[in-house]
Amino acid sequence: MKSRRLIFQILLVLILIAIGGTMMVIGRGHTVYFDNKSLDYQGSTYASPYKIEIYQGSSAEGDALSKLYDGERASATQIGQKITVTLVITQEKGGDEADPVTYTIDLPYNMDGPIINLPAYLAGLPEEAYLSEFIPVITEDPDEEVPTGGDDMSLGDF
Amino acid sequence: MMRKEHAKLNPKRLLQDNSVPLMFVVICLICLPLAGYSPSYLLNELVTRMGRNTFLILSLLIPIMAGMGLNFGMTLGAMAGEIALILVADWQIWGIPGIVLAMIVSIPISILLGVFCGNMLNKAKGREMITSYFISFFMNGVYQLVVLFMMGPIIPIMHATLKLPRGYGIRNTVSLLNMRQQLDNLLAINVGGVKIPVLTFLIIGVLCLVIIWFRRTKLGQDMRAVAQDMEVARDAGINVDRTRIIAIVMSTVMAGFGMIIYLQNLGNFPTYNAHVQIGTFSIAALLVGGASVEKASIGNAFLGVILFHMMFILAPETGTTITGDSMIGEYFRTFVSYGVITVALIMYETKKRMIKSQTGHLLALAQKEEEERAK
Amino acid sequence: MENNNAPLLEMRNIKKDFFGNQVLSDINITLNAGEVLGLVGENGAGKSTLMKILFGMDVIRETGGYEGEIRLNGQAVKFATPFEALAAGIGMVHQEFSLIPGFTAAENILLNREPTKRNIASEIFGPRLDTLDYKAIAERSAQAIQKMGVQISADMVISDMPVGHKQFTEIARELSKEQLKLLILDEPTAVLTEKEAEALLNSIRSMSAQGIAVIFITHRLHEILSVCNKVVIMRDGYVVKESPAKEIDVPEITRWMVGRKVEAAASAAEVRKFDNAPTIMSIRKLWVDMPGETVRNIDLDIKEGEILGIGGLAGQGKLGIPNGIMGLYEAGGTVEFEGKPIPLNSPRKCLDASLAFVSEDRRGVGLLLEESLEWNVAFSAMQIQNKFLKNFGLFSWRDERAIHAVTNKYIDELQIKCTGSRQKAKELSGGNQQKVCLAKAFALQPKFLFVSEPTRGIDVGAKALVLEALKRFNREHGVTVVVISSELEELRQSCDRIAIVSGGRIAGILPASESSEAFGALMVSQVI
Amino acid sequence: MDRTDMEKTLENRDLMARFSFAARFGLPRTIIAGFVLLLFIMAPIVGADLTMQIGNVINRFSWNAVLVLAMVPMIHSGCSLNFGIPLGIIAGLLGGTLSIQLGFTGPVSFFMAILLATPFALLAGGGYGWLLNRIKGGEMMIATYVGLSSIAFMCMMWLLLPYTSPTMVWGLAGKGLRTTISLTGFYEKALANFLAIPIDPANGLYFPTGTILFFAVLALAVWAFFRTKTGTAMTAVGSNPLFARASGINVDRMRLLSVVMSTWLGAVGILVYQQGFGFMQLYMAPNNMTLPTVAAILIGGAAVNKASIAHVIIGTILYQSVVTLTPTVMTAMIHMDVSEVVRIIISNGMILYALTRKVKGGSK
Repeated sequence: MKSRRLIFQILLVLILIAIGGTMMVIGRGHTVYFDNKSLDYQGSTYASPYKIEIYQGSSAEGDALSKLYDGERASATQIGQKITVTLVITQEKGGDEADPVTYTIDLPYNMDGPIINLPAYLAGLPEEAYLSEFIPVITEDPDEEVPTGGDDMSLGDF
Repeated sequence: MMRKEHAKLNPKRLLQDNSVPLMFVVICLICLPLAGYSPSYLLNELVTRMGRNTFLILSLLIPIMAGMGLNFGMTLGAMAGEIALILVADWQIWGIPGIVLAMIVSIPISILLGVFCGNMLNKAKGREMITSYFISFFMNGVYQLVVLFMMGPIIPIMHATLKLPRGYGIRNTVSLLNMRQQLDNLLAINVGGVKIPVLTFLIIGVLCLVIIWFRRTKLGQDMRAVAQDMEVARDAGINVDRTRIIAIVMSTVMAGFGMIIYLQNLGNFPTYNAHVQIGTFSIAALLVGGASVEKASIGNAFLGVILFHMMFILAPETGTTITGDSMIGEYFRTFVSYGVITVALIMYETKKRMIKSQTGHLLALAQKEEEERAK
Repeated sequence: MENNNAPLLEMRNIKKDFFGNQVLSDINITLNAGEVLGLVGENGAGKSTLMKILFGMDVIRETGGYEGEIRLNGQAVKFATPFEALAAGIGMVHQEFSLIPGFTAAENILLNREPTKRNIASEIFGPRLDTLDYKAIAERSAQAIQKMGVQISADMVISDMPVGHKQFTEIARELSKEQLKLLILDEPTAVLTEKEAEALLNSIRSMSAQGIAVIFITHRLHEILSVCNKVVIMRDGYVVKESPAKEIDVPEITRWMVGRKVEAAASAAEVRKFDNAPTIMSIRKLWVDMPGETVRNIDLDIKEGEILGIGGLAGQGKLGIPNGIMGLYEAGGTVEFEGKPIPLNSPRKCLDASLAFVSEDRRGVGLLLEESLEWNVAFSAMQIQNKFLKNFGLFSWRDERAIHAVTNKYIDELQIKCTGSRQKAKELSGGNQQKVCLAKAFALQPKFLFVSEPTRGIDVGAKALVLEALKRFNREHGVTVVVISSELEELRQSCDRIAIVSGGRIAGILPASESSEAFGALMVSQVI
Repeated sequence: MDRTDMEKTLENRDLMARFSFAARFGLPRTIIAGFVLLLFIMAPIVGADLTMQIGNVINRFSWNAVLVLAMVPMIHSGCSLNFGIPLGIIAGLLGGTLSIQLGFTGPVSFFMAILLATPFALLAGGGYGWLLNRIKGGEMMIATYVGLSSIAFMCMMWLLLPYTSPTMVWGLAGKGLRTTISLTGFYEKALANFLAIPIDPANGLYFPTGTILFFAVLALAVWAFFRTKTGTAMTAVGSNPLFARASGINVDRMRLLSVVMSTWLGAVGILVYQQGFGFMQLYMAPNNMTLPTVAAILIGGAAVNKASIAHVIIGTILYQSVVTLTPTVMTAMIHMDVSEVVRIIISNGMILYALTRKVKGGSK
């Protein structure tokens, strides 16, 4: 009886840990940056198209996340290990828009702000080529007051 | 189970028992026209606050059931929730998964704190409230030690956005932008301009059911027995101390969950102050709903949250209208929160003494009766 | 192995001492299944201690255990806790109710033994999360009530019940335990009305018919005769008489109960007559609400210069009289002292009138445990009579030297054993603490002194000293003394007259020279 | 199951025995005293100016001692720790503000403040004492909340009362008192400057002879009071109320008297604090005085129902040493400013320790 209960208890803890683990995977948030920049990789240059319209999701309907002209960057937030974007590419100025194409890009778990170089990605280069990490530069007023909380009765909003 | 209640319904008694909620109804009715808010604004605010706070207030019920009075130590659970949220924010787990993960992470912390609190309260039987009050202050110190000094060097914090510029300790405000109102927005419906956070209410509903169910369990029965007479319960073989610790642990874990629900609604929190007043306000709200130190129901919690927050919303604006100074209303609502707790505590103590002084009259009456008979 | 021929319970050569103080000697009791045994004796005769041993109460183990052997169905048993005794089939209904006031009778009957149903949560967190099976609770409590044979309402909340029903709830609780073979009832009828008591006796008979043995402790002797098979009479830790109930009557039981002490044969005091002395205090229609010691309709005249004893069994109300008059518990009626009425419920007025009181609750009321002997002795006199104060014009201070002197005087006079007058009261032994209490009263130089249970819990040597001191105080200073004590022999040694309180009333007043039997008869005359 | 439980209880008992052994010597007190000693030893090593540190401790002692003294009468009479000291503080604040409003300046304003605070203190103390007599046994919790509600109530009053003195009201609105009022020109250092002995004049550090003397006079008065008949009775009430009642003492009146005394001392205490500190803090500030005061007397060795002048002096010195020395010494040692946290943990831990110890004697 007791050992049975122990098994149940261990099971419960395991389930909680499993849920926790799952949440850590599916809930991992990323801020994904998309660059429309030409890139040199292993000697060859991958030129950027004139304009890329990015839609988050698998269709090109609704508001675009951004219209990226050459050298521009867009950002999107995404919960999970993949991001699905639909791109509408215009190669030349005044040229026709291509049909929307949907891509699903894997996002590395331990990168908060992956930057995806679209020309490189579209050219089918390996991950190390199109992916880099965005390191935010912290511009802080350096003298943020060291907090002292405690027994003041300040009224927060409740 | 059906109980034969011998107390008759006495209008005066009824009025007396519900004097606090009635007083608040009156206060709110007076403030209502003076504040001049539109009904839809009021309703919106009220529904938001109900979703935000009810869970926290419900966490107070179980210690009351176990006879340990108002659990000022619920702050401990709030701290556990905050620590969990800080960690989850650092791990960059967003949205509902983040909220769920924070709840899971808060459980072991809450249990640890709850066991500590319960053990302390067992050493201070008969003055649980004042002790739990100071446990919350004491733990606030420990919380600061952990969050302000250990987070960084000992507990790894990866993101500089969370840390103070000096390299350790958490900033004054923790942003929960990525889980802000996620729980409230999922399944939310809009009725006549009032957003109703259905999922949050569902969770609160489930908690209510759990509490109702819990009352019908053996443990619930034991708690009620311990509440009424520890000696008798002990003689019957109930492990009194353990039962009391369990009550506090349950309350702490619930408070942790409650705090996470509360903070996801706000979207950010002041790291070192968010929990300081949470105990006072939750307790005041419960008491406003007509609860007392020894008796509280789910109904009290809901009524309390409505009346107390109505007052909370209305007071600053009303104060401004009357005196032209917005601070008056702020102070007024603080005063009312403390005042209502004071009154409840006084009523509780005087009631204890009144019962004691009744037996003498009975004896005098008995003697008189006997004399009459002798004649 | 159960031996079917062996009696249900055998107690062989049970001995028990509390730190050298022998309270039980060579107790032998045998009881068969279905038998009802009546256990009688004065307070302090050892009945409760014996039952505590049988029931495995903690206090026995904490004070060094007991000697002898208890056999249940022929097998030796030794219970470390009441729970083991319960498991072995012994149930006990204590004098004090052990009920949860806000629970129904049914909930109380099955407290901590509730039938439950399992569910998912209890599979994980253990059986305490089982849901209660209210239907089974109702059924099983109904069965127990049925077994008892007295109808009480199972779904009534205890706090709404009349006292008798609470008592029955307790009995039903014991009966609901299936393994119950032996039920101990400690003065169960004390709180019952006559009708309820009769119902209880019937239910004892029906239990006995169902094969449950009962040990029935009571002061109502006629009940014993009507329901018991066997009577065991205890006195001073010995079984002095064991007899089938049919072969004994009430006067004989009384005689055995209070009969001459086995040791320390007492010579009654030289009794003085005070018939012509003026009445110093007259009490009329006094009632006192002292929990467990209530009295009503007390009429009593106390003569100047005498030593009056007030005796009676515990719980009958003798302690209520001094506590009520001195204003410590709520009281009503009239009390005149030296012809002037004394307001009740005001300790100050009594003390102002030169009354003094040595409380039976030494540690609770009698002493400042945390303070020095000096404070304890001098405090009352300082507060009431402004003694031991040094005046500095605007204000006056404690006169430490005078306090020191008076304390030392009483330390010598009463032979208080201490390291000095500045020792804390809590560090003294019981007997010496009692002497400090007396010194406190003597320092007031009262005209009239109540002394409540002066010898409770102190050793033989100190007892004699305390009684001697009281006598001397009475003789030398002409102070009227009223001694309240449970120990009749002590009263007979030191008093002139003795009033016996029984059932919350004065049952009679006799000269101390009267026989013990006469007092014994009074003691049980109106027992409630 | 039973066996393990039993073993556990045995183990617990063993632990308890060991703990109670340490408890008798006041484990936390020993730790705090050791901590303070360590701070003093470390101070010169980490390069702090010891003279200045000691001077600061003395000054802070002189500010706070009277407030801590205000705990004594109530503890003596068994009303336990005075968490309602904000009531006395409010009376003091009323006295101080009125004194300034009425135009008194210099040292006179200090004594006028005490005089003006007295009726408020007596009134508040009387009401508070009456309340505490009706709720015997639950004093601490109710005192805490009475204190908090009265602070909140006074917050409204500070805004609404018709004060006009330009030094005190908000400049723009012309009404409503400021949160912090400078006492320069009024009673700043009114006592401290009396016979002040320079310690380190360059840093403005003086030995506050006047304040210390003032405290000594009050402490002596309290000490003397407890040697009178009434004082003796009050102590007995605290030690064992049943005994006192049986000895004809009016327990309620003694308790009431002690509460009034404590409240008045609280009022004087805050004024002494202000004259040292140089500012008057209104609104929520009184709340911040409760914890240090209660913690100080407990650190000094008082229990929930026992306290003496020695406890006041030792406790205040120890507590103020912790407050003064930790920021400099600890920061220098571990390069983190943990002083605030240390202060919170020590003061609340001390109170918890006092609360969770079994109370012997009369009070239940």
